[in-house]
Amino acid sequence: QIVKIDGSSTVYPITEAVAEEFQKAKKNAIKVTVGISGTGGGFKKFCRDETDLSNASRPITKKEMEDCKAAGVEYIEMPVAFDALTVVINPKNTFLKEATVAELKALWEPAAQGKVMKWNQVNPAWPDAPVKLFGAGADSGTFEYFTEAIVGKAKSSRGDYTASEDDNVLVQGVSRDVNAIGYFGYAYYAENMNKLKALPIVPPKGGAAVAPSEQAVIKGTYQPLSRPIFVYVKAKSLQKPEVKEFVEFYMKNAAKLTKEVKYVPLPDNAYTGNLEHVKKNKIGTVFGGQNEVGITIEELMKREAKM
Amino acid sequence: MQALTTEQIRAVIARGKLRDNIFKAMGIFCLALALIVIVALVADMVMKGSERFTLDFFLNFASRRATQAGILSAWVGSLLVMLVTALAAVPLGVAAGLYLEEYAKRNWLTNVIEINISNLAAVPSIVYGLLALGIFVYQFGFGQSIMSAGLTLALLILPIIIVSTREAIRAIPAMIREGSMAVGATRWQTCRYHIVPYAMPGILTGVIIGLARAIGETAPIITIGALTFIAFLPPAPFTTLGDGSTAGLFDWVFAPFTVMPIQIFNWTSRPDPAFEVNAAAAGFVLMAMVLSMNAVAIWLRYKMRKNIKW
Amino acid sequence: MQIHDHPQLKAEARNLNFYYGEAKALKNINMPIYDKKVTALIGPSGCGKSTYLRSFNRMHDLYPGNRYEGEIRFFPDNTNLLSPEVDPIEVRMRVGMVFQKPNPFPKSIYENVAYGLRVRGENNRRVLDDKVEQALRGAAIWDEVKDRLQDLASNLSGGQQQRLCIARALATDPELLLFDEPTSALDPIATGAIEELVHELKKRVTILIVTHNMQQAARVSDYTAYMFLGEMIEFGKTDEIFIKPQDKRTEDYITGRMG
Amino acid sequence: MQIHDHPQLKAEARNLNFYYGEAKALKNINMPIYDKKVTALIGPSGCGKSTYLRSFNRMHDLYPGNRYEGEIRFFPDNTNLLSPEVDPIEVRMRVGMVFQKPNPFPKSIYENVAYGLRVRGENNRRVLDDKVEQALRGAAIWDEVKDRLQDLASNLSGGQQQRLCIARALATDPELLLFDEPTSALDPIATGAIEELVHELKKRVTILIVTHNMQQAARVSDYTAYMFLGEMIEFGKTDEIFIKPQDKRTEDYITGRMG
Amino acid sequence: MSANNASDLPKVSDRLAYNAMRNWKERLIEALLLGAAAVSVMTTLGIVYVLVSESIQFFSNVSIVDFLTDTQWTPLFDDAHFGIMVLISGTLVSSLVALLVAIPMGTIIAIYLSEFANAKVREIAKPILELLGGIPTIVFGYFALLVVTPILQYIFPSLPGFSLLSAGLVMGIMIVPYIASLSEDAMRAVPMSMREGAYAMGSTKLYTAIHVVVPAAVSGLAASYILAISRAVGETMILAVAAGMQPNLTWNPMEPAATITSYIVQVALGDLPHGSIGYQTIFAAGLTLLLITLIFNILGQWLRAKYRETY
Ligand SMILES: Nc1ncnc2c1ncn2[C@@H]1O[C@H](COP(=O)(O)OP(=O)(O)OP(=O)(O)O)[C@@H](O)[C@H]1O
Ligand SMILES: Nc1ncnc2c1ncn2[C@@H]1O[C@H](COP(=O)(O)OP(=O)(O)OP(=O)(O)O)[C@@H](O)[C@H]1O
Ligand SMILES: [Mg+2]
Ligand SMILES: [Mg+2]
Ligand SMILES: O=P([O-])([O-])[O-]
Repeated sequence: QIVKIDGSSTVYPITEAVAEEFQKAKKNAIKVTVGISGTGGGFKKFCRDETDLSNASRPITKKEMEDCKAAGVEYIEMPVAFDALTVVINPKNTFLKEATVAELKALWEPAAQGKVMKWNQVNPAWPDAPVKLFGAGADSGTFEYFTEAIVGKAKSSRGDYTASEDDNVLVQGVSRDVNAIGYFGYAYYAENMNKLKALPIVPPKGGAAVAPSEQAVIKGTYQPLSRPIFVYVKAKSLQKPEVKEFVEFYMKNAAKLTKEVKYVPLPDNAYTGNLEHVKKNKIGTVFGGQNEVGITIEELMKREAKM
Repeated sequence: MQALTTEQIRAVIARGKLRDNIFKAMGIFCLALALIVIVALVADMVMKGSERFTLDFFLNFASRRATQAGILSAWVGSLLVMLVTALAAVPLGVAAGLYLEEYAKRNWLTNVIEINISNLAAVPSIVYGLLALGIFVYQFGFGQSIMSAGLTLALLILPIIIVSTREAIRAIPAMIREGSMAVGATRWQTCRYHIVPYAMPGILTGVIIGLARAIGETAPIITIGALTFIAFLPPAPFTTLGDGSTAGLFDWVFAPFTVMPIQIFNWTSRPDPAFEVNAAAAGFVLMAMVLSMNAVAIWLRYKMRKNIKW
Repeated sequence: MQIHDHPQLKAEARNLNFYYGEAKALKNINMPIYDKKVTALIGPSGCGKSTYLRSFNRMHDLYPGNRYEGEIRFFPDNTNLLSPEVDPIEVRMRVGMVFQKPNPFPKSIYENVAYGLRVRGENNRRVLDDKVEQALRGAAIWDEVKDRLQDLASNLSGGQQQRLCIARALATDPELLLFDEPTSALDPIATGAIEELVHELKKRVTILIVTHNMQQAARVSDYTAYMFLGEMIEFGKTDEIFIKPQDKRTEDYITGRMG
Repeated sequence: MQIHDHPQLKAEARNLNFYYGEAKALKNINMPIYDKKVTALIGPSGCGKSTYLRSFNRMHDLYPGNRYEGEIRFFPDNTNLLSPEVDPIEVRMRVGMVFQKPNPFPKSIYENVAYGLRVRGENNRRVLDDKVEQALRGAAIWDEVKDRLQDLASNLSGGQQQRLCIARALATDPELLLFDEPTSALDPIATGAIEELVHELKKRVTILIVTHNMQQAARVSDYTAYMFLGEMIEFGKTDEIFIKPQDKRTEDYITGRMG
Repeated sequence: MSANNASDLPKVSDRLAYNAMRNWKERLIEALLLGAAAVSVMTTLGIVYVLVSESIQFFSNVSIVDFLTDTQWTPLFDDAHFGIMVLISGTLVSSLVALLVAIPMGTIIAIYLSEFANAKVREIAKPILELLGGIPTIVFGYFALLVVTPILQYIFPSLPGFSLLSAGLVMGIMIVPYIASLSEDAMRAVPMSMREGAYAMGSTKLYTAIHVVVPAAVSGLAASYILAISRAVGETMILAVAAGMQPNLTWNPMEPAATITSYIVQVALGDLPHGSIGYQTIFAAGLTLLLITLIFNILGQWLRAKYRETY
């Protein structure tokens, strides 16, 4: 009786916490394993019918849907938390108080490559100092989401920045350079507040700049950089009592554990909704193989309900 | 021809000795630099990780709470994977070395094999992972198991073992071989009674360097599917399992697992800086594992060398 | 070249040529080896003595590129040792060899002597014990080592090591024993012991011995062959060769005018 | 031990003892080396000939644990070569050596001979060219190599290599030249060439030569010393030593009753 | 002496004929050993197969000319470019920096240990040095990022936080034991007689080492250099952590850049759907690396054969 889980490194801390508590609660009668092979690697295994659950920091893609279909793998999509992509700057940075999406776009769009090298090229109010950019590796969900939300097109970014899979490397980079700016998951900012400053973002719809926080995400005001993260559960596996039990345990404890590992939990009805889907065996995805940006919890809930 | 005067000779010697001394200083400097790096790395890990050096750290499984997280499944996994790696790589590497030195004729084929072996040493380890995923995990059906990981690392270090075996065999004087053949031994008997035992110290060095490399590898193991969270150990032979059945002698070989470098890798990339302490402590444990393997081998080598003289 | 009349043959080289790759090291050698006699091979350095000796146990087969031509007839089988149908391992089981530099294996004294028997599949402890003792007695070293059979052979002195190597060769009851300058690395006392041993051994075994030392050849051998630049210049009874060599080159060599 | 009256001294061993760690290899040796003469060292294997020879250029300093006692006086300076105040490098610059096995450097023929001069700081191409030619002529190998000076020295035959090593030693004009069995690995023809060379050389240099070949000692040397088990048994004019040795052990050795 | 005639044709006595059983066993063993040697060949074939089969699909989408001549490497971006030169430059520069550290340092240490140091220092220093090869490379990566880079920035204030220089230097240190250890073995295998010849001419230690020992050991040195080059070119984690992962066509070590290996590990462990063209790039990149190292190795083998000394 092993529950096998693999996939995203972003979702890993949540699933790990759940697995740890679940094993404790079951007195080790049921074993759970969690691997990290990235969302893509996770889906590859999932669609080969090798795992029961797959962690994903983005919705399943068309290609992956086809793979799953080919192998006869059906799944239920479950959002489990929100991640707030955080734009961070060095705490000693005095000139950056907030930024608009347009400003960030000017900084990160492909056209900026090799051209926008000084802060004052983006905003004349900013100083004549070099820009040092740090960001997620081009193979990550974070990169895809950030580019789509800021530049307007997924994977559309300048290339001359320091990229890393390991967000702690980015933390190091930004914390050591006054002129640095970077982005990564909220948890890394939350744990390193003494070394970093989060840059408040002016929402695309206008209004005051909002800094990332649990409240802001839940209220849906931290836009457009909050994104849902998921686990996908194999429908067939749910017939195994241990998997079913685990998923139930996951949804019951997700809110508490998500907070503990510094992600933003969904409202309670989201988790009960997920369990509802299990009961009704609502298979498939609500994203249709496309990633979407700026989706709020409410919208997501609505969509889930429609399924 | 007029010889140099004593004064001239002395001047030449003085110059030469000055250069000797300058070089000696350089040598000591370089050696010290390398040693300082090791000492600095070790000291850093010890200082950062000191608060985790408790029994619990070795006996606990992974956890989301840094202070409760331990390395039990990781060190057990590393040891078992190393066991499989050694059992696969050593006989294969030694056999290949034996073949190339004692049996193969010198021709283009041996040249190709030779180039091939040194070329393998340059293949990035993750490519081995990609190969193993296709072959061991899927083709042979070993799954994401200790077996797959052990065999993958065995392939990775095979070139090192083959090269060191060959060097060690070359150091055995021809007269030993002749002495054996002269009483009517076959080639294989000569290898079994003489070549392999006498090459053993050198082979051991290769094994140690190879295992040290293997035990620190992350990328290929992740590719073939090592886990990060696994709160149970592979079944020990003949113990009773959860479902009441009894584990077979080799069940552990096909069990899921994790290893030390994956645990370290995971901890270094966690947002919570408290995990850095765990990573440092685990890094030190890993080095201690490497060092104790080295120590065992240096000791074995020393014991064996004492008895092998010619 | 001159042949006298003699006892029974143990072996005979017939038109023997040998090549190290392209280089011809033995040139059309014809020579008898008489049963239960000591035959000495003398000649200047590089003349091919070792090369010739090592043909008798097919030692050259170990290295690529070596080539034999002609025959070495072996008796009583009357078989050509160099024939491709002959198994070199069988040859070596019947023809023992002792090298210039003592080359004991880095194992115990006992295992060194027992090795030849183990190779033949003998593992019975009683049989091994017996044969090891016999061989060590035969090599006149039993008394010196009987209390330390489990010691490493490499801890023996040079002369003892050489006698141990002889015991190793004797343990398998060879019919022909080849010695390649067995005393050149030894001091006078060890040399004396080994020369005496050769005298003893010829009661049982045929011996072919290479030496660069004329005095030694004169002391230990019944027959002597003089080689020069890969050729067999002269062969005969030792007394005759040393007293009235037929060939000018042999005479020059023996009287020290050359080499 | 017996000393006759003789020409000028080049060097003299006085109460010389030598230890390899604990093992005493030379026992209280006293012996003169006469200027511009050839002195041969003979004796059975392991008696200490090489050990003695290598004391003259402090070769033993290269290995840890070796220890000298006593003196080797060197003339005309009248300094003790073994004194700790004497720089072994300076000694080696004045005392050349040729080894038993030819050991050319893995360089061209030219660079092998020029090596000693470069060590002495000479880099002028003209001077080097001159001295290299002189030395190669002196070693009777110039004609054989003059068209291939840039070839690797290791491509020469054994005898040529040995003459090259002699040229290498000659190029730096040593005052004393040490030969350690220079012909033992050589064939008769090469041996002859080197013996002739020694004859030539003694017009300019003092020579000390170790040989295991009595005939050779008789042919090339003016003086002969017989060593046995680390002791100097007898020293004298070569004719006298070979015709009427004073010591029983010398006689035994020379007449082949031993070793 | 009887000449060969028809009556005594080669006739093999039973006691000298081949022992069929033993002969068969020997051949079986030889075949088994050959099989072991073939494993490494099969591994290579397997690797080539894996790389080539995916690369074929890759090259059916991307022209090989673009692959070799484009100056940008952004295969995962919306505006995809596949100029492998970008990664090759990073790989070569970082390897060069590493080798500029490792080869002189390793060689100096080897000469020092083999020709100058006493036996005790050598026996203790060597195993400790070899420990360097056993430190997980991720540890070296953070060492480069957190310790070496700040030190370098102190010396070169313009140095960015991630650079090929810093990663290369640390990689060089990591490779030192490969060169030091193997070269030292090679130098110690130079016969003492060669050294004696040099010392007898009055040369000093350094002169002997450089003019006699090193030339005599050159084939062993070359072997160690080849292994070191292989290791440098194939190293992954140090570069992934400390070199900045910036696809940047530069020959300046003071800049951040990505290398073939760091790109491969990043993508292989990342988020990409398998089978996508982005995912296939790692096979094309891997194949390129394999070909580069093959060229190095053939070159090295040829050099070794050319300069192999016989003494
Ligand atoms: N492996 C080899 N390859 C090529 N030539 C060789 C080889 N071994 C020996 N020779 C050559 O063959 C000839 C005969 O050598 P061999 O060793 O038989 O001489 P030898 O009479 O035993 O001399 P020594 O008294 O010095 O031992 C020599 O010219 C030698 O250089
Ligand atoms: N490095 C060493 N360590 C210890 N003992 C040694 C060493 N070299 C030589 N000996 C011993 O010193 C003694 C004299 O050796 P040496 O080499 O001087 O003899 P030799 O007269 O030159 O003999 P040969 O004619 O065989 O060359 C021998 O007993 C030898 O075993
Ligand atoms: Mg010989
Ligand atoms: Mg000697
Ligand atoms: O591991 P990720 O898929 O979340 O980048």
